[in-house]
Amino acid sequence: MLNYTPKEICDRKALRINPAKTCQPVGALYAALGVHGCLPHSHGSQGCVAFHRMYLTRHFKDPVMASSSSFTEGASVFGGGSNLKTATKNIFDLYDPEIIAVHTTCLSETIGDDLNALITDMSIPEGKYVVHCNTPSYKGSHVTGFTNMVTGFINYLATKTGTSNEKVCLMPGFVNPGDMREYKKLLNAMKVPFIMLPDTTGVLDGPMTGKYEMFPKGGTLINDIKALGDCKETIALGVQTSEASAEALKKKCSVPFKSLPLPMGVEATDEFMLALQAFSKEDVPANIEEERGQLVDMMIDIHPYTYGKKVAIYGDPDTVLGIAAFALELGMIPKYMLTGTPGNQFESAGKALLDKFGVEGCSVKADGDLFLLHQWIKNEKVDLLIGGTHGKTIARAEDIPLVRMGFPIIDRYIHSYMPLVGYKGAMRMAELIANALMDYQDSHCEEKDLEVVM
Amino acid sequence: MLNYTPKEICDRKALRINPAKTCQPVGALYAALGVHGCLPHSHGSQGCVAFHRMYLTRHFKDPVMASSSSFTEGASVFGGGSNLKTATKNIFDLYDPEIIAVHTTCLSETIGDDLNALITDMSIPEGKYVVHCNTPSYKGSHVTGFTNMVTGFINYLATKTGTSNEKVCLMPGFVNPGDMREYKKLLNAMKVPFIMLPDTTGVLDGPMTGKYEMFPKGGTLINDIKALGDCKETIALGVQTSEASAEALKKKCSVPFKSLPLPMGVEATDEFMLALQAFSKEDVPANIEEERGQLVDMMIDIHPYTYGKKVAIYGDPDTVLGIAAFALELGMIPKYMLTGTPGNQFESAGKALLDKFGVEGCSVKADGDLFLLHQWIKNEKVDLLIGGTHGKTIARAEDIPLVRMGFPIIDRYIHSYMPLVGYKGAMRMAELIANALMDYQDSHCEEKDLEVVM
Amino acid sequence: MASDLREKVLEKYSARVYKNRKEHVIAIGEGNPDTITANTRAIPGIITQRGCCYAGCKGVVLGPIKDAAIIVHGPIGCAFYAWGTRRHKAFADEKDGEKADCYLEYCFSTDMQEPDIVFGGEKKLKQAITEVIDIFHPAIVLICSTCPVGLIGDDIHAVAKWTEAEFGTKAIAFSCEGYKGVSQSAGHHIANNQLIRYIIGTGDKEPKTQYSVNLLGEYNIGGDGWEVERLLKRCGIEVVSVFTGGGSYRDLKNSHLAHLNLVQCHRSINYVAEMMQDKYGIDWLKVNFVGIESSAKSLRDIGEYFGDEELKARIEEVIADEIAAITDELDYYKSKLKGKSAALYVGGSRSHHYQLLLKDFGVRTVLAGYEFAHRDDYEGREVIPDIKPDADSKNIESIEVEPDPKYYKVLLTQEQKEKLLEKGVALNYYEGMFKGMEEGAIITDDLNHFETEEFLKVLKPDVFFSGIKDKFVTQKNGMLSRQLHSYDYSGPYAGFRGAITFGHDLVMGLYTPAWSYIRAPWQKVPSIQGTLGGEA
Amino acid sequence: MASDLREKVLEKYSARVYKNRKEHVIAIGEGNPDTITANTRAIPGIITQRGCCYAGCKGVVLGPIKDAAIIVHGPIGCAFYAWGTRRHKAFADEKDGEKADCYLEYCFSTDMQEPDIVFGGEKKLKQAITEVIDIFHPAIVLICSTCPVGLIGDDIHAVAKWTEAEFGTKAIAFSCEGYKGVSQSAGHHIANNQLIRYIIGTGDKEPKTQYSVNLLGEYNIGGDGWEVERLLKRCGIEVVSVFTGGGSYRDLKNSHLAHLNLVQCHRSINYVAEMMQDKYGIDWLKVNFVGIESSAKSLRDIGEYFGDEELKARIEEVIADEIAAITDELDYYKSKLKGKSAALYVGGSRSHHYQLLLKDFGVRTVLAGYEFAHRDDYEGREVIPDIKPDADSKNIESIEVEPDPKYYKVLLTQEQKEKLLEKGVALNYYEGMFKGMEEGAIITDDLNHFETEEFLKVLKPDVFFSGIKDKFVTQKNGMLSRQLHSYDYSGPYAGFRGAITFGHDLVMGLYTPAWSYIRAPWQKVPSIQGTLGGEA
Repeated sequence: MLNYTPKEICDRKALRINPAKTCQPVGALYAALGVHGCLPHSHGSQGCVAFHRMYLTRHFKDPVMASSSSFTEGASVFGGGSNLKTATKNIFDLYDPEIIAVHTTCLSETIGDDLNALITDMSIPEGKYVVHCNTPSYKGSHVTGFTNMVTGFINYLATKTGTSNEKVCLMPGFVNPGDMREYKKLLNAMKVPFIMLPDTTGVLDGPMTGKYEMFPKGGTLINDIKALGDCKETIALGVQTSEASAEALKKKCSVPFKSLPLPMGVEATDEFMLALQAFSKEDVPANIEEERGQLVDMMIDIHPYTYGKKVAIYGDPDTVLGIAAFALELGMIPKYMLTGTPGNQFESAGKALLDKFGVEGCSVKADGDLFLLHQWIKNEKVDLLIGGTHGKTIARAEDIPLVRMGFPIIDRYIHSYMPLVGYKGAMRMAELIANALMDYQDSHCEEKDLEVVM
Repeated sequence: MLNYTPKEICDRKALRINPAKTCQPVGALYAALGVHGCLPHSHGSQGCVAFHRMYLTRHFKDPVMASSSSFTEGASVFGGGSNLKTATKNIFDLYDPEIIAVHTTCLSETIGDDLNALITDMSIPEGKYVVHCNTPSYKGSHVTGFTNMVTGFINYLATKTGTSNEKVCLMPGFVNPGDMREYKKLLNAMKVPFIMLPDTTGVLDGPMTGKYEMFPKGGTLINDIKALGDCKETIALGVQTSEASAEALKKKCSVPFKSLPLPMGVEATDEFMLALQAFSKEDVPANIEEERGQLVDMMIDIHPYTYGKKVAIYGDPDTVLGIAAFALELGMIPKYMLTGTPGNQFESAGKALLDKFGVEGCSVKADGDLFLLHQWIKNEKVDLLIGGTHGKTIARAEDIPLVRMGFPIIDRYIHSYMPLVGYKGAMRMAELIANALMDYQDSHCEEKDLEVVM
Repeated sequence: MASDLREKVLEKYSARVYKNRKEHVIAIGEGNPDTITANTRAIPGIITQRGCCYAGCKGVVLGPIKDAAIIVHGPIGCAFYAWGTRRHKAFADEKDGEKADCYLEYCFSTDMQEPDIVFGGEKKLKQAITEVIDIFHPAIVLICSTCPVGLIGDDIHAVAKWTEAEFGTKAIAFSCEGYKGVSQSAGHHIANNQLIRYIIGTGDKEPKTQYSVNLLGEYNIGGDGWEVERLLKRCGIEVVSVFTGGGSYRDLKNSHLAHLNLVQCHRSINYVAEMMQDKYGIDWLKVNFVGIESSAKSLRDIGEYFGDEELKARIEEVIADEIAAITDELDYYKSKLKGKSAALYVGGSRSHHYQLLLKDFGVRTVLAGYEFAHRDDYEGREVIPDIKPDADSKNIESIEVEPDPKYYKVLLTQEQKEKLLEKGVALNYYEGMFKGMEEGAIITDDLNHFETEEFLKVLKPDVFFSGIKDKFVTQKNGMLSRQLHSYDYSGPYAGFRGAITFGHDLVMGLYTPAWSYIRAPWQKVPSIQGTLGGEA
Repeated sequence: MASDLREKVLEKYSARVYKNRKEHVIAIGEGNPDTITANTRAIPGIITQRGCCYAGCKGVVLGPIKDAAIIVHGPIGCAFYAWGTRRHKAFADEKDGEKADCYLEYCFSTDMQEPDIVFGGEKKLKQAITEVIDIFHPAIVLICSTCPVGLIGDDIHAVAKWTEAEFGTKAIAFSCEGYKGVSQSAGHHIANNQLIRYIIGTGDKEPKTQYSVNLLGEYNIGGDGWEVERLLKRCGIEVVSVFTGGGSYRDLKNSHLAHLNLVQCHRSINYVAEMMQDKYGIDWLKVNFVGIESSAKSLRDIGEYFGDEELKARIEEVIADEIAAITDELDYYKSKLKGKSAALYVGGSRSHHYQLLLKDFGVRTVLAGYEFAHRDDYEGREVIPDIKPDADSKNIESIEVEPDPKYYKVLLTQEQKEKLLEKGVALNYYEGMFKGMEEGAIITDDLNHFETEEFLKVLKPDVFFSGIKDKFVTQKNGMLSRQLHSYDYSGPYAGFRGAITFGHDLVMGLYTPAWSYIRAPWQKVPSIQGTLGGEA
C-alpha cells in the first residue's frame, strides 16, 4: 500500500500528489442544494457536474440533482452564453425549480463568460430566480466554492427593508445536514429566531418515503434569503468558510457579524452558546447544560485513552481546526494538521490553538496534500488519523486507526446524519476517538495484555 | 486466546464456563437506582454489594451507591434481622434517603430471613420508606433481579385511589439511561402522559457538575410509583423483563397491560409507536416519522454489507431478541442467539422471529454460556459478534469483529448514554454494525481489494 | 404498447427538446424502424448522466494502466474525481523478470492555479514531470489535459517530447479536454489513437504459446478481468495484455504480437481493435464474458478461431466444470429471480451484456440505453458507413494506419473466416444491442433524469441498473437500483462464478427486508385511534 | 490541626457510630497515640468499600494461579464478578520442560440452582469437577465455596479428596464463604493456610543458583510482577515462584526450596511467610518495589542478605543503569507534581507503598487508609502480641507448623542477622505504615463513603487514590481519582520504569484539560445578557 512513497521529504514545487481538496464547483453545488426549490447549475462542460454529483452522492448516499450548460468545443471557443440561455429555459420548462443557482467552472472562467451580463439578459419566468457565483477551479478549493455560492445568494437576494426581523443569520459552514440539525436544536433551545443559509437538512439526509421529490422539503426559503438583509446579526460559523459571506451581507445590508470557529468540542460550542445567549434573553436551558456536563464527564472518563496520543488531522480548514481544538481538549496532540485548501489563516489559527494549549512540535499546513502527510507520518508516527476517506490507504499502509470525519467520506454510511458539532457532536467524536484507540489496543496488544476492564 | 476450548461440544450437566448472566441482586440494585432518593441495600455479606457496585460502576462509569447489612458469621447463623435494623437506622441517620430498597442475597435467602416481617417490625422515620424484594442468586439471573425489584416497588407502593390519572405506566426493561431518554422523547412526542419505573436517567448518565450528589436529580418519584395504581394502562417493554412487574400491578391495582418487545429496530419501534398512538389521540409527529424514514433509508443503503451476514448475539434475553429482530430486518442471519438467563420464553420468541423471516439453521438458547457459544462458532463461524464485553476473547480468538451492545460493557465508554431503542437507537445499531463489517473488510481484504468507494 | 408509453413520456417536453429526444428514444419492433440517433450533443439544462472527454480518456482507458504515472494537467478537481473511484483493480507484479509497478493509489496533478492559467502552465507541467520522475521513476508518463489547458494553448505534446529527451522516460500526451466531443466517447477515441501511435508495437516480447490473445475493453472492474484471465488460462489461452484493466505499459507494448484480439467493451476500444487489424493483421472477436451462456459462447468462439481440437476439447471441459460448480446456486437464484424485469442504463456495452446475464436468470429487460454509445453499438457495425459525422465528432481526430512492414501478419485465410462465420463466429464484427431485444422494449440513448423518472414510473421494472447519480433517485421511489459501473462495490460479475455473485447481489437487493418498511404502519391505518390524553 | 478536622468529620455520626469509628480514624502525631483499631466488623448500613472473604481468597490469592482450574461452588454471581476483573496478568509458559497452562480467561462455576440449595450441592460439584477435568485436564483443581455452601453443609473438602482418588488430579478445597471474617483479610488467611498445607513443599525442583527467592504478595497487577522479575533477573537473582501473580502450581510447589522470601504485600501473604520460616527455616524480607528509592533499597537489602560482593556490585550497576534511563522523565514529572498532595485508600499494603512512590515525585500524603489491614500493617509487627483476637478473627483458622524434617534449613546465623539489622535490613519484620508518615496526616481504617466525601472536602488533596467504587464519586466533585487496585488499566507501576509510568499517569490525570471545563462559561457571568428575541 502506497509503497512508492519515500520517507525523505523533497520540496515539490509543481506536483500535487493525493490532494486534500477538490475544486470550487462541488462546494458551490453543495451550498446550492441547501436552498429550497433550487436547482444547482454548472456552467461548463457536462463532465464537471457528473463528477460533482457522483462525489456528493457518494458522501451523502442521497440524490444530488444539478444541471449543466453542456459545453461543446464550439461553446468553448465562442462563449457559453447561448448554452446557458438554452439551459435555463429547459430547466424552468422541465423541472420547474424556484431558483437556478449557477456556478462557473474553470472552462467558462477561462473563456471569460460574463455571468452577470448573461443573467441580466436572460428572460426569467415571473417569480423565479437565477443567481450565480464565480467558482474558478484554479483558485481556492471546494470550500471556497461553498463560500462563493453562499455569497452569491446573498448578493442576488438579500435585501434590507429597514425593518429588522429580529433574527440571527446563521451561516453553518461546510458541514453535514446532521450538523445543521444540531445547530437548529441549539438555536431553538436558546429561543433565538434565525435564518440559516444554506440548510441541507431534509435535502441530503432525507427519509425513505417511497416517493422521490426533486425538490424535497428542506432548504432555506428564498424569502428567508431575502430577509437576511433585515437580520440583526450574522453568526458566521467556520471563519475560513463563512466570514467572506458574512462580510458580503454586511457590505450589502449592513448586518454586523460575529465570526466563530465551528462549534466543535467544549470551548467552541461554549462560544457559540454565549453568542446565542448574548442575542436572546434566554438562559441556557437545563437539558443543554446537562448535555454539556455529560460531555465533560465523558472527557474526564476517557482521558487515560486520549491524553498524549498523537493524531494527524486532515480535511477542510474549519473542520480540521474544530477537530484539533477538541483533540486538544481531550489532551491529545494534533501532531499534524493539514488542509489542501490554501490560505494562511488556517496555519495561524492552528498555531494559535497549539499555543493556547502549550503544545509544541506540531505541524500545521494549508495547501498541503496527503502525500506529504504520509511522509510526515513516516518520519514520526501518530496514534490516530482523523479525516475523510482518502486517508484510508495511509491508515492501512502504516497500521494506524482512522476515524472518519469531514468531507468527503465515500466509503461509509450514516455518518452525514450524525452531528460532530455542539455538545452532542463532541460526544460522538469522543466515542469515535476513544473506540478507535481502544479497538486498536485490543487488536494490537499481546494476548496476555488483553483487558476485560478498561 | 481461549486455547483450551475444544471444538467438540460435550454435554455439560453441572459446569458453567464463562457465563452469560450474573446473579439477581445486581439487577435489583440497578432497578433501585432508578428511583429518586433511593438507597439500594443488599441484605447479605458486604462482598456482594462491593461486587455489584464495582460492576455497575464499570458499565456506567458513574457513581453507584448502595449499602449492605454486612453479615458476619454470627448473623449468618442467627439471622440478619438485627443487622438490617442497625443498617436502616444508620442509613437514615447518615445518608437521609427518601427510601431504602432492600434486596436479599443467596446468604439471607438460604438462612431464611423473612424480610416482610423484618420491615414490618422496623421503625421507619416519618415520610420515609423501606421496601424489599427477594433476589435469591440461585434463581434466574440479574434480569430476574431487576424485575423483582420493580415488582417490589409496586407491591409496596402502588396504590389505586379509584381516580384515573390518565397516564401510561411505562416499564422500560433492563436498558441503559440513554435508552430511557429515548423512550421519554417518543412519549413526549406522542403527548402520552406517563410514569416510567425505573428511570435511571440523570442518575447513571449524570453530567459532570463539580459537585457530587448522592441522590441526583433523576429517578422515578415515590409519589409517581404510588400513582402507578391509577394508571390507565401499562406498556411493559421487554416481555421477559417487564411482564411479571406489569402482572403485579394488574393484580394489585387492576391496571391492564400490553407487553411488547423492546422497541429495537423498525417493527418493534413501530409496535411501540402504535401502542402510544392507540393511547393518545395524537398522530405520529413529522419529525419522528422523518427519523423512521431516515432509518429505513439507511437500512436500504447498507444492505449490501449486512445482507446474509451471520451474527452471533448474546446477552440478556430481551436485548438479544431486540438486536436479533433488527439484524433480521437488515437481512442478517442471527446464527446464534444465546442468553445465560434461563426461561423457555426466550427460545420460543427467538424461534418465532426466525420463522417470521423464514430463516433456518440458527440456534437459540436460554441458560447457555459463552463457552458453548464459542464452541458453536468453532463449528460454524460467524461474521459478527454482538453483545457485552465478555465476548471480546472469542472475538480475538476467532478474529471476528465485535459490536458492543447490552450489559455489561466494562471495557468501553459513553455507550450507556447512547440509545439502542427507537428509530434513533436503530440508526446507531445500523452504523455500529455496518462500520464493524466494513472496517473488517478494509483490514482483512488483500491490499489490491481495498476500496476507496463503498 | 411501448410506442405509446414512449410518446406519453416524451410529450411532456417542449417542442424543441421533443424534436431532439424523439430520435434517441425508440421502442423495439412494433413496426418501428430499428434505428436510433446517438453520439450527439446533450441538451444544455437537461440533466444528463454523461461525463466528458477527460473522463473517457483518463478515467476509462488510461486510468487502469498501473505502471504509468498519469499526470492530470489542470486544476485539481479532475484529478481528484478520477482517483480511486472506478474500481479498476490492479496490483504490482512481475512477469518474466519484468516488474510492473502499480500507481493506482496515487493521484498526480499539476493543480493549476490562476497564474498558470494566465501565464501558461507548461513550465509547471515540466516541473511536475521532473518531480514525478524524481520520486517514482515510472516506466512511462502519461499527460492528460483538462478544459483550460486547451484554451490557454499549453503544448503538452511538446512537453511529452521534452520529457523523453530530458529524462529518457517514455511520455505521451493526451489532449482530452472535457469539452471535446459529446461524451466520454471522444476520450476513448483520443486514448486509443495515442495507444496505437506510441505504445502498441513498441515491444518485442513474443507470446509463449500458439493461442495468445489481448483482452480489449476489459477494465477489471471489481476484478472482472482477473476472472476472465483465470478462465482463459484454464483453457490454455495465453493473455498477452489487457486493455486496460489491471494492465500495464509493460504488456501493452507487446500486444501486437498476440494472435487474436478479444473485444469486451466495443465502444471504448473498437478503434484499437480496428487499427491493430489494419496495422498488424490481428483479427478481433467480439466476446462477452458477462453471462453464463455468453461466457461459454465466447470461449467456444475463441476455440473455433484457433481451430485446434485439443483446445476446443479443453474449453468444453472447462465450461462443463465451471457450470457444474455453480448449478445449485444458479437454480436457487433463478428461482428467486425468474419473471422479474429490469431496466438498464450504463456505459458503452454493459447495457447489452447484462441483458444476457439477466436472461440467464429469467429476468426480462424492459428498457435499455447507453450513455455514450454510437449507432453501431445499438444497430451493429453494418451501419457504420451510414453514420454521418457531425461537427462534434469531426473535431475528434480519426487516424489511419498502414500495415506494419515488420509485424503485419494474417492468421486466417478469407475462406477460413467464412467457415467461421457459418459456425456463427463473426470476426471483426459487433452485432449491436438491438438484435437480441424483445419486441416492445424501450431504448433510450443518453437517458436523462426526467426520462428515467418517467419511464421507471410507467414500466415499473423490479430493478434499475444504472450509476450512482441515478441510484438514490430510484431507491427513494422504492425501487431497487444497482450500479453497473461500479457493481455497487461487489464483483467480479464476469464469467460463471461472477454470474452467481451477480445473482446473489440481485436477490439480496430485491429481497432485503428493508423495502417492506417504507410505509409506517400508522400510514396504513386511520391515524386517530386514541381515546384520551395528549392535549397538553 | 488534623485532629480537629478529624473531629469535625466524625461528629456528624450518631453516638454509636462515632464510638466505633473514632478508633479507626486517627491523626498522626500531634501528641496522639499512634495506635488504631483495625480488622473489626464494618457497621451495617455504613457504606464500606470492603469486600468479603471469598474476594480475598479466590479473588486475591488464588485467582492468579494460572494453571489451576478454580471452580467456584455457589450461585453464578461470585464466579462472574471475579472473572477477568483484577488485572492479574499471566500467560501459559514452559519452564525446564514443564508446562503451566493458563486458564485465566475462563470462569468456572457450579452455578447452583434452588434444588442444589435445598438438596445439597455436592453432587453437582462432583459432576462439575468431572467435566472440568474431562475438558481441560488441569494440573490442579481448586474449589472455592461461597456463602450458601457453608450454610447448607456441603463438604467440599471431602469432594477434594474424592477428586484426587477418582481422577488422580490434585484438588484442594477452600471454605471461604463470604460471611467469614470482616473483610477480604479472612480469605487471604484461609488461602494461605491451604497453600502451606497442600502445595508448598510438595515439589522437589531445586533452584539453579545460590541466590533464589520467592516473590510473595505480588499479584502482577498490570504486569508489576513481570517488571520486578526483570529487575531481579538482571541482578542475577533467581525467582523460584511468585505468590501468586502470573504464578503457577508448577512453581509454587517448589517454593520451599528457595533461599529467601520477599514479601511485597504484607497483609495478604504474611501467614505464608511466617509459616515457611517456621517450617522450612526460610527468612523473609519485607520489600517494596513500588517507588524508586524503595526499589533500590529492596534490591540492596537482598544483596545484603546474600552478602556476596559480586552480587552487590551487580545490584548497584543495575540500579544506576535503571535510574539513569529514567532521569529525564523523572525530572519532568517531578516538575509537574512537586507540591501536590494525595490521599490514598487501597488494600493491604498499597496505601503505604504508594506514599513512597509519591514522595519520589514530591507529592505529600495527607490521608491514608487500608481497606482490610490489621494493626500490624499500620503500627508494625511489634504490636502483634498485643492484638486481642475477637469473635470474628477467632473464627478464622490459624494453623501452627513444625520444622520440616527433610527441608528445614537455616541460611544465616543469628549473628549474621544482627549485622544485617545494623545495616538497616530487618528480617522477618514489617514496620507498618505509620512510621514513615508526616505529622498531621489522617489515617482511616475501613474508610467509608461518608468519611471519604467529608475528608476530601476538608483536606482537598489533588488526587485520591482508591478503587472503582470511589472513583466517580470523587471525580464528580471535580477531583482526580485514580484506581490503585487496577491502576486504571495502566501499569506496570513497579520498579524504576514503572515509577515513570505512574508519574505519567498522574500528570495526565491532573493536567488533562477537561477539568477546566466543568463550569460552563455562562455559569461564571451574569446569565441574562440578551437584548431582544426569545419570548416565543
